[in-house]
Amino acid sequence: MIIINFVVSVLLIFLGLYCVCTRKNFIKIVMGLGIVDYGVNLFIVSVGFNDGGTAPIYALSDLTNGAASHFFVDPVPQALTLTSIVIGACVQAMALSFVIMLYKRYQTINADEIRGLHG
Amino acid sequence: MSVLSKIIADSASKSPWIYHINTGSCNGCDIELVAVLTPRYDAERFGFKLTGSPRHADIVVVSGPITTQSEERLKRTLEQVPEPKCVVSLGSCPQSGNVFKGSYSIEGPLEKYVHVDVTVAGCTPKPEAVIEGLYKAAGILKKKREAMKK
Amino acid sequence: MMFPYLPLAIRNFFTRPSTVQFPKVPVEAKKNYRGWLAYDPEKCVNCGMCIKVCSPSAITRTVEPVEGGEKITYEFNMTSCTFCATCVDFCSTKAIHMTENYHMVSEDPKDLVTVGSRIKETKNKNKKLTCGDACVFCTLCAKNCPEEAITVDRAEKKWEVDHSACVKCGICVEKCPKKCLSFEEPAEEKLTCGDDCVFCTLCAKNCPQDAITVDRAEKKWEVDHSACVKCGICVDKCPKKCLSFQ
Amino acid sequence: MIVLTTILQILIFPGFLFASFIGLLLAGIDRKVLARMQHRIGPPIIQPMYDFFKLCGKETIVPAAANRHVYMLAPWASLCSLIVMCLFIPVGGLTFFSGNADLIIIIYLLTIPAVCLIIGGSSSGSPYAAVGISREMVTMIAYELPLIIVFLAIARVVGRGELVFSIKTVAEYQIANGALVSHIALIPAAIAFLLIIPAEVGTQPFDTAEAETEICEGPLVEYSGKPLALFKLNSSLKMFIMSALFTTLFIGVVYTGNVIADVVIFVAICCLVTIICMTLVHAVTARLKIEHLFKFYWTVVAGIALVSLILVWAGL
Amino acid sequence: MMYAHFPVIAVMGLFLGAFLVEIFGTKNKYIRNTIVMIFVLLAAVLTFALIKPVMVNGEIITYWMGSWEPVEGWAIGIGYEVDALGLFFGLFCAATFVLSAIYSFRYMDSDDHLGHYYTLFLMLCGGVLGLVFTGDLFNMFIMVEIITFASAALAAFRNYKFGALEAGFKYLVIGSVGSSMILFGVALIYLQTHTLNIAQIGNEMAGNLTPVTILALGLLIMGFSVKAFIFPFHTPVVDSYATAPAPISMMFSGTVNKIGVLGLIRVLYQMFRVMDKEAMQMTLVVIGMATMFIAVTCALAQHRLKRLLAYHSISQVGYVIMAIGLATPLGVTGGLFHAMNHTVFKGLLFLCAGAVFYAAGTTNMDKLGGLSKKMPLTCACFIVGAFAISGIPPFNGFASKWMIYLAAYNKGMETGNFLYIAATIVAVVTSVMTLASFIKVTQTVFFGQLKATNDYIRDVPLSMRIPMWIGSALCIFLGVGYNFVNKTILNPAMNAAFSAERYFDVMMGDPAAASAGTNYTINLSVWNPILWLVLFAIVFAAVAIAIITTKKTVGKVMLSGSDNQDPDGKYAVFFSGERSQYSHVVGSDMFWGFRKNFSKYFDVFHKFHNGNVNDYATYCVVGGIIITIIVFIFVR
Repeated sequence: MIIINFVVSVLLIFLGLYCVCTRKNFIKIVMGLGIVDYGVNLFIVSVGFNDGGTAPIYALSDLTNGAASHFFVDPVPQALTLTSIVIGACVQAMALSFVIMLYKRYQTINADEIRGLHG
Repeated sequence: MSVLSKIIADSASKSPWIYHINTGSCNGCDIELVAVLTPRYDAERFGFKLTGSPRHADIVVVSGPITTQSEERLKRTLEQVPEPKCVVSLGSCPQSGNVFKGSYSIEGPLEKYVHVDVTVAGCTPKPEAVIEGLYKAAGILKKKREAMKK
Repeated sequence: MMFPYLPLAIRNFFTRPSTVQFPKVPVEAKKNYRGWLAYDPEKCVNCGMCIKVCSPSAITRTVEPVEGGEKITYEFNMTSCTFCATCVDFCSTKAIHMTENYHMVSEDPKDLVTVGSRIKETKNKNKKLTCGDACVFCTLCAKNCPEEAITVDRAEKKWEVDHSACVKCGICVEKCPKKCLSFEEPAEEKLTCGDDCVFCTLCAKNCPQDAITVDRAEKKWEVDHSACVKCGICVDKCPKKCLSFQ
Repeated sequence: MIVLTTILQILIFPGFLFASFIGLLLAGIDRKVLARMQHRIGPPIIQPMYDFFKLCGKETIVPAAANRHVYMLAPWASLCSLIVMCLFIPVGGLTFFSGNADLIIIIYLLTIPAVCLIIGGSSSGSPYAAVGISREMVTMIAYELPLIIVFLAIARVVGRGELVFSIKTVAEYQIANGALVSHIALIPAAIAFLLIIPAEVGTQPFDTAEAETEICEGPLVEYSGKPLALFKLNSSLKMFIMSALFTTLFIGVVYTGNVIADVVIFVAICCLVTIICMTLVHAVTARLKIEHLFKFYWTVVAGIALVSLILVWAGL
Repeated sequence: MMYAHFPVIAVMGLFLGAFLVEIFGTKNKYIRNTIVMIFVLLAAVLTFALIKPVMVNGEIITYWMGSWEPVEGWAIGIGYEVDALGLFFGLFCAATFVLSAIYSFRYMDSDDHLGHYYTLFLMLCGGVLGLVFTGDLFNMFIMVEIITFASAALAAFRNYKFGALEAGFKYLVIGSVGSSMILFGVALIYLQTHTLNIAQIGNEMAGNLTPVTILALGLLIMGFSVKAFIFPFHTPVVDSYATAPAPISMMFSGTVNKIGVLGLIRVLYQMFRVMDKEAMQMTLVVIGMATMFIAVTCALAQHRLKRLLAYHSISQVGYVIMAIGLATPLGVTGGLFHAMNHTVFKGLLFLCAGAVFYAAGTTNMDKLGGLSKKMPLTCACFIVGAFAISGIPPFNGFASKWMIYLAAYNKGMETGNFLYIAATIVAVVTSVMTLASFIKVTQTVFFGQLKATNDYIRDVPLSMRIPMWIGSALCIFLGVGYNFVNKTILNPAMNAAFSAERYFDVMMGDPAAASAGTNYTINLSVWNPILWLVLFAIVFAAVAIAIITTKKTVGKVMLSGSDNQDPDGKYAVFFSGERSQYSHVVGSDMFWGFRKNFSKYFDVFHKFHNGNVNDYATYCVVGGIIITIIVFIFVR
């Protein structure tokens, strides 16, 4: 488990959150969300890493004659990352469609202007 | 249930609630009416109570010459008082318009709008006279209620 | 003190209440309380001064001719009176005064009215029957007099009449063949003005009936006797005291 | 047989007739004592009964703008909940109901009459009633906070285990070791409760909701005849219930031999309580504005209650 | 073991339905409605069929996707585990789906693109049921994502409405921030335990809480709090409730925020089993109190009906969180029961709000008035709902609130900690303020004087009224028969929450363990509502007799017949003599006394909810950080 992966992913997450919290432009906010998502994905992938392990593709025969020869990387987090990437993509697609509709409606995508609902 | 209806009939005159309408009076009679509730004269001995809404009233006390402005309101409020009610005119203004008689803004005696049950004359009648008038009105209330029941 | 009336309230609770039990304990109004108006028709000279001064015009006078004269009734409508007692001050003959009765309460406003009326004979009230010198003592008048007030003595040629009994019906006057009977007015008192009158027109101003007219320029003073009701206000008002009834 | 006795007990003894008679009596005494404090004779003791029967005889007008069913039902619902309340408060040590009622239920049952008055007033459609309602609601919020604190303080001293809030345990506790008022810690709670009673019943200083002068009787403006009679009966019933609640919670019930003596003593204590906390305060103070009332309850009365809660909590 | 397949069929059925509706349903209305109805009913029937095995017999049903059984006690595949707790939430969620579906058939028929509407609707239902039944952590995350998508899109479904798009966007942003935090937490847990099965995680981490897992705990709590819309994260949700169509806001307040609550319970009680620590309980109680009080005071200042209802659902969730934070048997039972009641009466209130919108075209309270004469049935249902939510005795709100007060106070008595006493006090005061705000609504919307322009209003069609009637019937039934409800559903759910070990053993393939572990029972004999109803009935009967027997005295009821309908006559409202022109006391100027004293407080919260997305995101992040810090300091 390489520490660098963790540091980078936590950094990405905080960068993404900072971007969501401070940027006024809606598109930048959506990008911020994306960054948070990528940070988490990086983290998940790096969780399952065993150094020296090969890709978990094997024929049934490899398994039967003793597992010593193959040392796999943990496949489960990779599956998780797949779905998480898909979800991240969907979130961004939907958010951007919202932004388009909002722009059509308000002719601006600045967070300060679009404040109809308050109080 | 005749006992209950007898009690109800008796109590009709025992707790007459008053609602006061000031149709342009100089407030002389108004303070006289309130003076009746003060310790010295204490009309509450007979159950009189000043209420805030015509719906609760039994006796409607009208004071003041009915000015044009207040005529419409007087008619409306008098209509909104529930049935066994009686009207008392306080002081000489409602009956005749007193010194204001013949003025362009006076709409004439109270008799024009409603049958006045008890008249209490006097330009500010003495509190005792007011009590006597109200007491007589309470008596009439009872008679009116019997008349209504038939 | 948070509750200023707390001690007072508690003290009141234990002391006798100060209510006057009105219906049981009769309450008399104070000495000169201006209550119900009392009117004495006899004293009233029907000068109408009170009507003139009454601001709410609560007083009404009705005059109907009645066989002996006019019936003057004064109505004082208490439900319209403002109890200022100006009429009491202005009444020269003090016929109106305020009683202390404050119980002006009734179901029918009509009985809150003080009514007083007086019948005022016409002027012939104090005229006398007199016989002229053409009398032939035919005793026709004596026989027709309903009250037998006339006695005739054909022998001593004497004719006299009992004035108190005479009701001035006027039957004898018609019956007398010689038409020598007539009613003479006693010399009526009339308002006359003395000579030291300075024509200050005070009497004219104060006369309720405006019977006196004074012309300062031509220094003329005359009175309309029919209008004059002999109330005597002008006599009091005249500074020179030159007016009098003769 | 049990059903008969229950109906009897509901309708006669601790239930409707007894409670309303005592309630009207209390209201009469309250008005008489108030008059005497103002140095006047005041109405006869049974004046509220005259008022009630007179109102029964008057014509009931339902305004056009009103929602008829709710308008006519509100007084009855409030009366029912008050009667149910009477059954739970042990009058003279005799608890009609074996089931031990709960202080929280008492709070909520106290809200039902207020809510019925509000819904009734609101359904009459008059603007005065609407203003009256908002004031009634603010008064309710105002006195709810100190009320719950007082109940919590009592429960801390008395309650244990599951039945932490029940009146039965309060009554037994007081029989065992003296009236709750004797606890130093609970005296502020008693004072706070005394201050709450006038607001709950709606007497003078705190009757901004039914101010005759400003908003002509608030929610009751459109009522006349029988419904109005019921609402007046409800307010006098509430007066009885609140003082009965105070006596059961704080003064505890003194047990003499027979039942009648107990009941008479109980009612006497209730009269004393009403006179102290309602009539005296009524005679001496003027009506509060709604925002002062709210501030008064949430600062002064809640403060007193909190003091007693903290004292109790500190294990006094 | 016929029952094993039911949960999966229910969930997958709903997703299948979603796609079928998309394919067939766009053109013809009737096909679409029937498809939706079939699948929703299927899910509901299957869920209710599970009551017997799970609740009554006490079994815990396990189902392994693709029959990947656990190998030597190590879960490999994705497992569905339906225990009493999960099923309890599933029950009332399924019921809400059915009611909402029936309601939206008629309510939405004036909108277009209904094919999409029902797809999203079924996706939302599938997500909710999926989360309720799943035993796998990542599967739970996926379901949470589906719910966020579906609700964001449905919130903005009527994009022509003012603020719909804006609300949808904000909801999506905050929702995805929350879900990313959940995902991050899941990854951390996986790092530590190398498994995703909740039961196994719970077993692994029972004792040893390393810093990594504590961080995971913090993140998961924050994530699920965002989903449960608790105090710092509630802002975008209030907007999206207001703009969403009524059946969807019913779904929101009924099921979506309950999912957050279920997630929290699973995390705290079954995975980390951290609820026995005093600090954790206090944090939850404090959060609950804050949510309750702030949400209800904001609700008092609202002008729109739906925003007011939204604030109330947040404050009621605050009650549930506080109750769960108490971690005593009575407390958790109260919390769960209040969650169910909340779904019932909040759903009813939202349906009534929808009916008002459908009939009058607006939910702005200042424009409405006197609708009770035109819409009597909706008004009656609304009053039942209003009484239920403010906890008036015969209704269900009271039963659960009463349990919560008792539990809070008992805990305060035992532990001697003043916080729980304060919690009880805040709870009671909040309940009175809820009553205050609903009185405000009934007066402004239903009772006052009818505006001349509102004369055209008629009551809503029958198919919208049925769900309302069912809702109010449920309100009354739950309130009165709560002892029965407690025995059948609540008790097993509460025991399931407490017995995490049993959850683990059954998951690992030994069904016999289902009945192990201690079963708490709570006795609620102190107040049995049937006794009360008997009393009320007798008193009402006596009173009715009194009315009939008294001869018609003079005071007969003078009906305001239409003939003498002169506006100013005897039956006009007393307006101190004036002509009775329109003078409706509107909601915004009620409670003047209360608002004047709280004016400074209200300014703060007016600024807090200022509509800026970034601020909402910052509240989210700051809230998360605070929770994680608390968890770090105290829970160790």
